[in-house]
Amino acid sequence: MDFDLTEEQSILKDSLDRLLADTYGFEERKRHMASAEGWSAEAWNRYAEMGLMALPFAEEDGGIGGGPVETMIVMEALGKALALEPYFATVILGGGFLRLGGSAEQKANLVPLVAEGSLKLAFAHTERNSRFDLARVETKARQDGDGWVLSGSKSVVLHGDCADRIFVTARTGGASGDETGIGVFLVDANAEGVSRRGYATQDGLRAAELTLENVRVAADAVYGDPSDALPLVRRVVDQAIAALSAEAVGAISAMHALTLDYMKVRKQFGVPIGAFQVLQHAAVDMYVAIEQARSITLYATMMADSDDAAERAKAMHAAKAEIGRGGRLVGENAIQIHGGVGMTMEYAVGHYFKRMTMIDVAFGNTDHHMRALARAGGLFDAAA
Amino acid sequence: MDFDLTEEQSILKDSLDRLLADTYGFEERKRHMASAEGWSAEAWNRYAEMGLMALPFAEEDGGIGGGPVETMIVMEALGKALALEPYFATVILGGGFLRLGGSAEQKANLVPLVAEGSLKLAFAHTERNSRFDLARVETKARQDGDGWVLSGSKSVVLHGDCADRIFVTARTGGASGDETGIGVFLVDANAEGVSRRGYATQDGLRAAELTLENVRVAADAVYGDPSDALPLVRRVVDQAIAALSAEAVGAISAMHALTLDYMKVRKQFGVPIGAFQVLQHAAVDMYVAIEQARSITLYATMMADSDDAAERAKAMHAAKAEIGRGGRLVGENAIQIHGGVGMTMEYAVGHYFKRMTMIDVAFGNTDHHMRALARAGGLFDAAA
Amino acid sequence: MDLRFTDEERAFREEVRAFFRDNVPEETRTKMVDGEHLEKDDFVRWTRILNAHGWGVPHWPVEYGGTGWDPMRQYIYLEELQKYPAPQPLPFGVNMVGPVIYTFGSDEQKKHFLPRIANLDDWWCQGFSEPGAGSDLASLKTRAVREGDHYVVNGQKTWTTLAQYADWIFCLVRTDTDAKKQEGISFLLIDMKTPGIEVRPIVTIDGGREINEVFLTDVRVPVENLVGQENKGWDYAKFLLGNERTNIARIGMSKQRIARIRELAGKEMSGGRPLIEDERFREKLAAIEIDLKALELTQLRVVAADAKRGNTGRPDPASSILKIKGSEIQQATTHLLMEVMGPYAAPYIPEHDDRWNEPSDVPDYAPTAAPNYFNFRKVSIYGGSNEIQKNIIAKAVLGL
Amino acid sequence: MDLRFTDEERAFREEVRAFFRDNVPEETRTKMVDGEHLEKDDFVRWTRILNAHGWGVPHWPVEYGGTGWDPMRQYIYLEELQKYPAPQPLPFGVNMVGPVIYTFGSDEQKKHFLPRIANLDDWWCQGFSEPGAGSDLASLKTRAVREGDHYVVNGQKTWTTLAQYADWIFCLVRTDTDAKKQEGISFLLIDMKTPGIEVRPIVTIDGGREINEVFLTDVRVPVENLVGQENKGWDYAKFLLGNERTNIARIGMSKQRIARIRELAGKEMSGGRPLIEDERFREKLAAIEIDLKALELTQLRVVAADAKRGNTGRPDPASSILKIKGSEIQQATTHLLMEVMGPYAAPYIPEHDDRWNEPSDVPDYAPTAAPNYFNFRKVSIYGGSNEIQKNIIAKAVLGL
Repeated sequence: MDFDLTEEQSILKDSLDRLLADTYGFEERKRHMASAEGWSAEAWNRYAEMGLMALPFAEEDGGIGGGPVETMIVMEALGKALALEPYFATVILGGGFLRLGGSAEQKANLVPLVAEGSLKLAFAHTERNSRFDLARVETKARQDGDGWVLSGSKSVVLHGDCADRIFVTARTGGASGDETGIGVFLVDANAEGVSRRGYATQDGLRAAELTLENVRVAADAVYGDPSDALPLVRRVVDQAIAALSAEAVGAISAMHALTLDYMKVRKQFGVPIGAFQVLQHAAVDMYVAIEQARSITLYATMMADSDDAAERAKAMHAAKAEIGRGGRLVGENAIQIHGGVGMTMEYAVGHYFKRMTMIDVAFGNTDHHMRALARAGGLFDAAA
Repeated sequence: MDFDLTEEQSILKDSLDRLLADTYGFEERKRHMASAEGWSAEAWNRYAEMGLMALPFAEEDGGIGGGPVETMIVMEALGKALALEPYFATVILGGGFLRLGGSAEQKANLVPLVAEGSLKLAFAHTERNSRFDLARVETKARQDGDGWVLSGSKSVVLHGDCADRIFVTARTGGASGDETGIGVFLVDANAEGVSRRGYATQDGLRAAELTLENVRVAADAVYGDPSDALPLVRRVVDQAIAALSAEAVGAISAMHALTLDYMKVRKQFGVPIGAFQVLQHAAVDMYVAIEQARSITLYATMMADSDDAAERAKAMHAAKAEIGRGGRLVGENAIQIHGGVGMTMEYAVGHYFKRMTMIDVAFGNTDHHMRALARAGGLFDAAA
Repeated sequence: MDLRFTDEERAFREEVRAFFRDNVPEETRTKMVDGEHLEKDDFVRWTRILNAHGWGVPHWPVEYGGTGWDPMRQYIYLEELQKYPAPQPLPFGVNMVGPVIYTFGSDEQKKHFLPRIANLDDWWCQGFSEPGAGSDLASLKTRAVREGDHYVVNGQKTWTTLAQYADWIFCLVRTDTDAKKQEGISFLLIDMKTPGIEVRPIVTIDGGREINEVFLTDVRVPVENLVGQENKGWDYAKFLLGNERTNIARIGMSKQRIARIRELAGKEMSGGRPLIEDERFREKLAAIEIDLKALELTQLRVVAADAKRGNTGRPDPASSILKIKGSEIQQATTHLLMEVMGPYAAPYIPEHDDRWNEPSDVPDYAPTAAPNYFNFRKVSIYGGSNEIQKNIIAKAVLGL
Repeated sequence: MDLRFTDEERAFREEVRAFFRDNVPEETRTKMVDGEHLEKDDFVRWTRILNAHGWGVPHWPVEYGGTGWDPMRQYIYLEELQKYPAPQPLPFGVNMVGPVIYTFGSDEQKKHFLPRIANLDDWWCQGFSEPGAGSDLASLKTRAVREGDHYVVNGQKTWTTLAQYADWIFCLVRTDTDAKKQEGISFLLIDMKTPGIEVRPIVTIDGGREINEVFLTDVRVPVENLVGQENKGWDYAKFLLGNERTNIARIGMSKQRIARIRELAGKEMSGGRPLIEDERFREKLAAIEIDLKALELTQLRVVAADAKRGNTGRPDPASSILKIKGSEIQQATTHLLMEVMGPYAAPYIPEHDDRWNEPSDVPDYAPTAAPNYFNFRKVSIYGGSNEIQKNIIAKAVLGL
């Protein structure tokens, strides 16, 4: 067991941290958020130049061949900077379907475009009644010659407003809730019958509602087995959860650092508030939660590319639940210790708090994953 | 709404508090606990002289006509003193069946004996597989002429070792778990076929395992409808929960007082430990929990003789759950603040802690009642 | 001891309910149910309806327009108001400066201001907090220097709720810089139209624009707008803050939110069934309900004790429990209401955004849930943070 | 970064497992699974088996009998030991006084004591705490006055675990009363057979008789039993307490207890089904498991960092997390195990009470559950209470 970064990984981490520190401060971020797109095309290009878009793809497909550890490094850095760009939607979610579900031809066509930053992707899955249940898909896909025709509506599609192409789950058979009969289709965002309405999310990111009315896609739009792609979806979502966990670690670490700084400078009753034992212990509780979140993220990272779907899922349930409860503890304490100033838009801590809150409702909240883990039999079997 | 005690109630409270303060200190209690019976016959007689045994019975039956408030006063005082005598088993449980399930003749025969302190009762219900489910009764009662024949075994019968007669639930029909088909029978502890094994409980009280082998009882041993006595059992248990809640309030208040005293005298790092803000706030958390427990106990007391079984049950679920979680918070904090000394038999706080722990496992623990309340639809309906 | 409401109290409750049913503007009620911000006009209209009915300032002495209700009736009234829900009259006038004026003010001040407060003719805001003085209020720095018939005020106030609408501000100002911290503070009433006052909004993380900074530069305040004696303002502030703590449990509001959670969890689906049928969800709700029921009784005990002591305006220090537990419950319910929304907690839709009148899968009740959760973090911070409340209990109740 | 165990590490784990399987006395293991107290003989027998195998003191330097394992192997060894479960060698010799002796002791002390510690020929106990000095250890009052070749010791120690079996006690004593608190303390090794030593048991709330008071009256200790330098004992004590914190997470023990919870919750019935099928119960268990899995990784990170730094014996202050979270998990699991028992948590049956060999409905695994819950309240108190650990982190890690 070895927790050290390789030299390449250290370089990646240091250069990304430096880039973000130099170019993506809180004020810059506010400007990007206020822009029409809600994020920075300039920053996006810088990520591409650094190779972040190419990172997780295999070298033979035009990528750099990074693995879960590299993704963890990038996502933690982006979390620390509260980056707004559609990296997670494009590279982790969309890129996940490409990597794990794409044929050689599909990869050859698209990976280079993603790698150079010119193609943005998204993943449209949530529907009105699905909540956090990945099998609850009602959008329909009907075979039509070689191709397919999709109809239905999808909600809260992260960065669905700016994506060029969108991975869409649709039911090719069975009923909502069935494990089989779900297909994954890559849809051009400008295809006929696609309409979308973009909006900001609570944390300042962007999302869209997506409507598909008889949207025709060709045979090469199919990723994985069109009648049995839920395992692919689960695999992509599991990797996404590992990545989100890393982002969360970046965000809560940054929140903690802000809180400690504030405790040292803010005075009340003639002393820095960091002198009050109750606040000290609250800061320690945050610290413990962060270290635990970091540890479980390492575990999720280690399991992210496991082929054992059951064990991989358990690790992600554990990570998402721990991130959820730890994130809430850190966020609520950070706001409480900051007092009123933490409640204002002008101060970064509230933005981290909102991001953590939204991470919890993405891909299943704390309760959802705690239950899923309980149903799966827990983390430690007799042999563990 | 009026939270004041009447003059009689004030006198009851003051005289019982004084009696216990004068005669039932921690050292006396230790002696009683170490005796063969595990409690004090002398104290028992004093309670009888004060009229505590007669208190909840109607005047026409030979009682004093007290209600739930009087019982609350007595139980809180006994909780504060950690009294070991079989008051709860005899007067609240056994007395409950007498009051609520007894015919005029049954009351006329037995209430005077209980009231004078010469008859001790118990309630045998728990079985190997029943856990906290009141409907899960496997002990069998078979009709035999005018009487009945009982067979089965009962566990953790509080003060079942010293009881003269024991109320026993047994199944006259249906299967374990059915709501109907349960009868209540008063069994002489020395009857043929009754065997019992007494033991101490974790908190220094006494209990017994009870075995019934073809125990024959007469027709007048039946309390309530022998084929449908579960509503009676629930009613008695609901009143018992209200009483236990009051006992708990007495115990946790006493624990808190001990803790505050200790915080004022115990010095570490040159100051009383009560000067440390973290411990101050822990003491406040205890205080808040105690006041909340007191409030919910008032609510349970108010509902204890309600004829609306559903609303009454909800109140008891709420009370038992709040007492459970509040009691654990107070107990664990009291031990933590005392440090090592709180872990010793020589110091009272640990004994309160153990009693509170055992109150939680009596008649359904926190989780059990939280779930039962959730299933019953919660406390506040739209009109509340 | 009789823990039931009396017949008279029950009749009163019915009377209050009926009045709300007949008189609360439906538009205002709907905004509250939906978790939206109220506009100035919602408050003005409703306060005048109440005042016309004689209920503008129920808890004030009868001579100043109060109803003479005992504390139990006042509690019932407030609970029903929160449960309906109807807007609670803004505290700055009726709960804060009003009682200070009728207790410590001059006859002229009483005569001029009190009726205008009751009718919301004057919108008041509170000038206590400063950037450097949060929980440690007494360290405030805003100066007032006497020049002839005026005080000249310079300084900055912050966290000034709804100052953008205010006609008047009541301020704590330092009139003696040599005195000890709590001494040398005075209580001034300042007309917001006076030259030298600038209000700048502070946007909060929920997107709300309720709080402000107020800058005071050479603001000339007539000496007759001093309340009570110069340099005794700290006493009046303590009196005021003591009042503030009594209403903060918000039992009725939490009951209303629990009903809302139950209703909306009946609409959102989880695993093919309404979320409200999920046992774990119900247990979480039940856990909060138990705490709330207990707190309701705790509140009633405080009310009953107040009634017995006479309405001294000095709450039992034990009432800090109401602040602590009340805020915890408000925060737990706003969080749970957000949880109901599942993924639909994410869309941020500005209120009254017309584009959202078009059909959308985002349920119209969802977008306010997360902002309300964010916004309600404030309730454990303001009015003396929960840490301060615990310090108070530790000292004043537990003797530590 | 490679978060998998290496092949060598996995092979080592198998070797250790096999050794335990073949060598741990079954009677001892059964007592541990059942939550019963171990007897002196359980410890002696097992320690000698380990020592004969060369594993008596794995973490000591090789020259004193250590195995030379790197920190990762030591961790694997300890985890497997706790999971099996087998008794962890008593800390007083192998983790406390042993390292102090080989680091600061004289050659004679090393030569005499170290082999006897490894083989449990001498049973050691710890004489640090005093009635007036709990978390504030340095305020200890036991005096040692030099008289010729002896120190004469007077005072009282308390919380002395298993002193009833002890051959030797290591004590902190005050040798200079004029010095500041932490100075003037010395570290003495005292033969328990010396006249003037009296051991009195303290019965704990779980009924256990593991801890004691030790009274020292004119106890004459040869000067050669001073460790290191006079008045430098505080440094040695800090070194010792630093060691103590590293093993306190007890991951393996908690894993074993979780397995036990799962097993027994499969036997206890709830609502006609095994309790383990109850979703809410499983969620509570899962919540603990997640924390434990995270803590396991945290522990491994500390171990890896230790390995990199070299085995300095000075743990990262961040390892206070291990104490805090480890104790919380131990307490959560002992509570949950008690919950499994339902009403059967109540019977108090003294261990080895023969009457209970007769058939009874009380399951034989039930009566130790509540006492273990009671007993494990100690783990957030001893070895520096969790409050002290948080103070340490706030200062040493967070810079507050």
